Amino acid sequence: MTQFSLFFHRLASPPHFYELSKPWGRAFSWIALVLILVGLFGGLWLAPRDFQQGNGFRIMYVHVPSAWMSLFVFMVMAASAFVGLVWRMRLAYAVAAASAPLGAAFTAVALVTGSLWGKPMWGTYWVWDARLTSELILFFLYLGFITLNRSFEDQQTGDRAAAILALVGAVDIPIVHYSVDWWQTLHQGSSFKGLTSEIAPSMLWPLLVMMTGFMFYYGWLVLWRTRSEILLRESDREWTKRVVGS
Amino acid sequence: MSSGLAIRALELRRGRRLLSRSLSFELAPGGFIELSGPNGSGKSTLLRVLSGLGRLEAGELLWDGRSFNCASDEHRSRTLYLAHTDGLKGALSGEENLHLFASLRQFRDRSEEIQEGLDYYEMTGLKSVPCLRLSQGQRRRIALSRLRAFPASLWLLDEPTTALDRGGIDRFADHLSDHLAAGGMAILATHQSLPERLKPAIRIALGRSS
Amino acid sequence: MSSGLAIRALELRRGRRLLSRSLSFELAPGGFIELSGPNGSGKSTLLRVLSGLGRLEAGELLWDGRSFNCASDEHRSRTLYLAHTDGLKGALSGEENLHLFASLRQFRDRSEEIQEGLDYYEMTGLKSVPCLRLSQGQRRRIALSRLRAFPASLWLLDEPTTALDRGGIDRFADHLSDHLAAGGMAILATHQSLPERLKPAIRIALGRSS
Amino acid sequence: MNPWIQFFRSEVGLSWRERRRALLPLVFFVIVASLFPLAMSPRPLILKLIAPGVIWVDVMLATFLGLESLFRQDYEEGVLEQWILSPSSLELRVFLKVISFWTVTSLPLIVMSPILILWLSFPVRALGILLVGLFLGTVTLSFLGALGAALTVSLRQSGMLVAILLLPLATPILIFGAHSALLAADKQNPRPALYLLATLFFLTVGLVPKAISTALKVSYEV
Amino acid sequence: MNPWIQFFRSEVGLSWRERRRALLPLVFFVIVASLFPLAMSPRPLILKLIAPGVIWVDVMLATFLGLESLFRQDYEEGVLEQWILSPSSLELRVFLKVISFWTVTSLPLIVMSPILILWLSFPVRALGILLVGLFLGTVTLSFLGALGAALTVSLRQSGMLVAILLLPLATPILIFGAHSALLAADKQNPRPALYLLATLFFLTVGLVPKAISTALKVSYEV
Ligand code: HEM
Ligand SMILES: Nc1ncnc2c1ncn2[C@@H]1O[C@H](COP(=O)(O)OP(=O)(O)OP(=O)(O)O)[C@@H](O)[C@H]1O
Ligand SMILES: Nc1ncnc2c1ncn2[C@@H]1O[C@H](COP(=O)(O)OP(=O)(O)OP(=O)(O)O)[C@@H](O)[C@H]1O
Ligand SMILES: [Mg+2]
Ligand SMILES: [Mg+2]
Repeated sequence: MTQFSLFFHRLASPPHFYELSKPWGRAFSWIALVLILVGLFGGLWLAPRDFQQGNGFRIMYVHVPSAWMSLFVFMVMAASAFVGLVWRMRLAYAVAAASAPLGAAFTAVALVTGSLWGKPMWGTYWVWDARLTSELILFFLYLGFITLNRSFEDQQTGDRAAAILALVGAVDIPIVHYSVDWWQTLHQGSSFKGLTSEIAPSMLWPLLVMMTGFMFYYGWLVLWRTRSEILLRESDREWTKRVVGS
Repeated sequence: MSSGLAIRALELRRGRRLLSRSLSFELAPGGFIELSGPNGSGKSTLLRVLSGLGRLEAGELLWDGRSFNCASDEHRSRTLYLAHTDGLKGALSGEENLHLFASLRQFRDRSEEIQEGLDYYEMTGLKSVPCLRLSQGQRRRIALSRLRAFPASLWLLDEPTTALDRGGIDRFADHLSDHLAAGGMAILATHQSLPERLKPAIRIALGRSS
Repeated sequence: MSSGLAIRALELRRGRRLLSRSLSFELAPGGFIELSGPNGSGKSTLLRVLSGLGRLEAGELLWDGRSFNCASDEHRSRTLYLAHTDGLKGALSGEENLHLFASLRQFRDRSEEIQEGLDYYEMTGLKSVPCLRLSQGQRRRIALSRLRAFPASLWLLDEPTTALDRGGIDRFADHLSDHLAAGGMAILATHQSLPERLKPAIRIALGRSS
Repeated sequence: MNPWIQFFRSEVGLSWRERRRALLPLVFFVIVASLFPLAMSPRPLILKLIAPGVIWVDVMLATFLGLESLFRQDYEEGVLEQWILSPSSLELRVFLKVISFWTVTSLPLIVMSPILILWLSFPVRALGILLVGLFLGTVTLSFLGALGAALTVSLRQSGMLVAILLLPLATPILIFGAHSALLAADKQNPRPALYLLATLFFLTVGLVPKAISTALKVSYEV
Repeated sequence: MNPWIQFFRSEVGLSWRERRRALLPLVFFVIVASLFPLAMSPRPLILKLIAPGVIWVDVMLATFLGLESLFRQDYEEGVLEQWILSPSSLELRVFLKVISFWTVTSLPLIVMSPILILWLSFPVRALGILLVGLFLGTVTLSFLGALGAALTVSLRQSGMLVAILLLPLATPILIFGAHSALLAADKQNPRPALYLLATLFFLTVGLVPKAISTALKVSYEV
């Protein structure tokens, strides 16, 4: 085995991961807190009023990061599902299972903030627009994943069945993302084309800070939840008894 | 290097239940194993694992001294597994079921062998009745005809004689002897004792599960 | 006027197949009948007719000398029929299944009897496992607990001992003796011979169907 | 406890447990309802016109999805035999089984429908009529579906015949149901359509359980 | 005869003989399609707008109605075990099974749809696009539905869970499909939508059989 794959395998062994993830999780939680506070300060305080939307646009600082995260988390799930199915890595399943409720929550936040933003912008809370609908569908996909995963008495079966669903469901991600380009819809098009952006820098930087903050927030939660997932999965092994005992 | 099947330190689990911590045995060509043990001791589970249906938790499997994977095509084509359920489509007749099975196993044109198998288990007269209209024992006879029509070196049979009448059990015993005489192997889980003349090479008694 | 069950000139058919032209026998309280015969001879069919599931083609049925209808509530409440299938809902646990059965039979609060039945067949430890997660023999044990928890004067049992281990068969034999000693009756279809001490009042061998 | 109540509770309990609780029918309903606006032009004017049709098709679909296999599991596990052989009334048992199915499957949908209706821009004033119609219709559909399930439980083949018999019976229910809601939305008189629905309802509830139990018995008499 | 051809023929024959599979979806399809004009004021202008949507939703629901139990019978009879344990490719077998299902269930719907479409005052010129879309879409939907059936085969749940797993996956197909027909009716360019459908079609046909066979194996590994 190469040095790298050896390292990878060590990292992926549940007991090792359990030990290692503790300090990382704590670090992530602090970074997330700081970034989100800075982002909120920048977005709600420092950024100038939008000349069209007034202060309403500030909801963006929650809406856009959570919408992005809703897509990102699903990709993480699909990737771990792949790793789990191909290399039979137990840790990967735990990551996917830990991510699903978080992704569902991000999706819910994106939907709610989007709706609230839609009332002043479009005059209605909901329209059957392509992006909105596909985001709603993404939410159902998360629910389907969670339900399927818990439907089997045998956790391994549930994990693998749900992993298959996640892989197939990943097709929805590009559809959500590109829906605004494929159809002219009410929803905003992509603001980022490559590295250039149409947003004014003073409005942009808090958004990017918020984005990073959300990433770390997710990182912290997913580590924390994965730890409890692996404890559950490995509850009949020696090392878990040691950990829980102490 | 021994020929035949060897199992080393197999761990047997079903759900969260540990059934056997470490099971080892060897089976030479021409021999058969009688699996016994109280209800729930893991006979069916062991057969499922060996057939490739169940998950192998830990342990080593060797065929002619070489380690193998239960889910490989190689192992599948040399093994026939017969479960509690007969594996027959109720809507199809016995003959149709056997033809379907031939297509599963990638055989072309086994009509003759199929006729012979049905004949052997005295089901020729009922071969075109949908299986769902057959009695329990008749269905089992059709299922056993499969073993006759399609060659395989390892039989994994889960209580093959349930629902068979005395004559049927005798037939089956003859059939098993033929199979062993031709160098085949078999692992049988059963509560009923087989006719005297069939002496298993090994008797494995699984323990009561905790 | 004899007490017990009497069958006169029963015609047995399944689908278009005539299985027995005229079958007659009598069974006194405390006795049991062992039905035997080759596969497909009509053992299961006879039990189904007597239980009221199958259609009675021709013949007379008498209970304590009085003619009766198999589909009447009176006959139903004094009869328990156990078929090839165990009649257990896979999603429910053994205990839940027995409670459901109590509600079917219009019993209130049989918890104690149900516990006793499960205990008798050594299933107390597994009573809350969904039946679909039980082994074949364990499921059969739950089904038999039914006979223990709910009284009935006539048992109609179709191969009751399949999948039971030796200990289970012994248990069942004891149970049957108790039932007979208390004046019960039973008709059993079986290919396996029961333990020696159980001598059937009558052995009926059905013939090979044409 | 009364055996009938125990039976009903266990049937409802079973379906709750097996179906991952109340959430599933609900999510299903929402998903199907959202399919229509997706596939059609999502203009409120059009949505308003199709809303009752959407809700009705949705409810019918949800009902049929589960009903088809209402007795199959029990049949295959040999539980249905024990039903027939028990001294208690098979008719009443069948009635309770269908009602418990309805309680678990259709009732949550009916309870949900007001929210959906608003989501599909349907006028609130027609809500009462829609709900009454849905109540009458779903019960009737459940009984009809159960009859179909009972007729086909053992004859794996002549299901076609049943479909031909049943679906024409189901059609008027759908049409009257959707129509009454639409009339109410249009400020027209929905009563006649509702009366027809009610007539079908009483006929079905009164006669079909008997038919179902006969069908079940017959299917064992092979 | 080639074993695969024999298998395919037996599957198709079986579905005709067994179950209501063949007819129920068809009747369901017709009823749902006729419900809409009946449930709405049948103004041609509106009908034309909703026609492709109606047909598409309808086809999708009718397909799922039968798919839910695609593997159930085989699972319970122990036939599926033998599939998994056979040395021949499970993937190819699954593929043939789905295609045979499609032939028996969806193909008749596609053949029927031109009649319905005319009834719904849809312009004839868009018919070709609609049919191509339906062809691509129903095959894709059948594979997705089979995946749902495979994932839940050991769960003994009724259609609800399957539907919830599937509908989100199926929605994009519905959107692209209905959209392409609408565009064609509007004399706009339906190609991009059709290309997307075709992409999904190839992705599904290429990858989903593998997913299905894995799902089937997984459900035995309890
Ligand atoms: C319920 C309603 C809404 C939903 C479900 C929703 C959903 C989404 C999603 C999924 C994204 C991320 C897309 C991607 O990264 O590919 C997004 C981004 C965005 N949304 Fe919304 N949205 C909603 C309402 C709104 C409203 C009313 C506005 C403001 C007019 C808005 C403005 C934006 C903006 C500016 C972005 C960033 C676009 C980009 O840079 O790619 N959204 N939304
Ligand atoms: N559902 C059915 N429909 C029509 N005919 C059937 C059906 N089941 C069984 N038969 C036929 O009826 C005859 C009697 O079947 P039955 O099940 O009573 O036999 P049995 O004595 O119980 O046999 P076994 O020992 O195999 O259980 C058989 O010849 C069989 O082919
Ligand atoms: N599907 C299942 N899921 C989980 N556990 C199961 C399942 N089937 C059986 N078990 C459990 O696994 C253990 C072994 O079952 P198995 O069927 O292998 O026993 P067996 O030796 O074949 O018993 P029998 O003599 O009753 O057939 C039993 O204790 C049983 O409770
Ligand atoms: Mg067993
Ligand atoms: Mg029998």
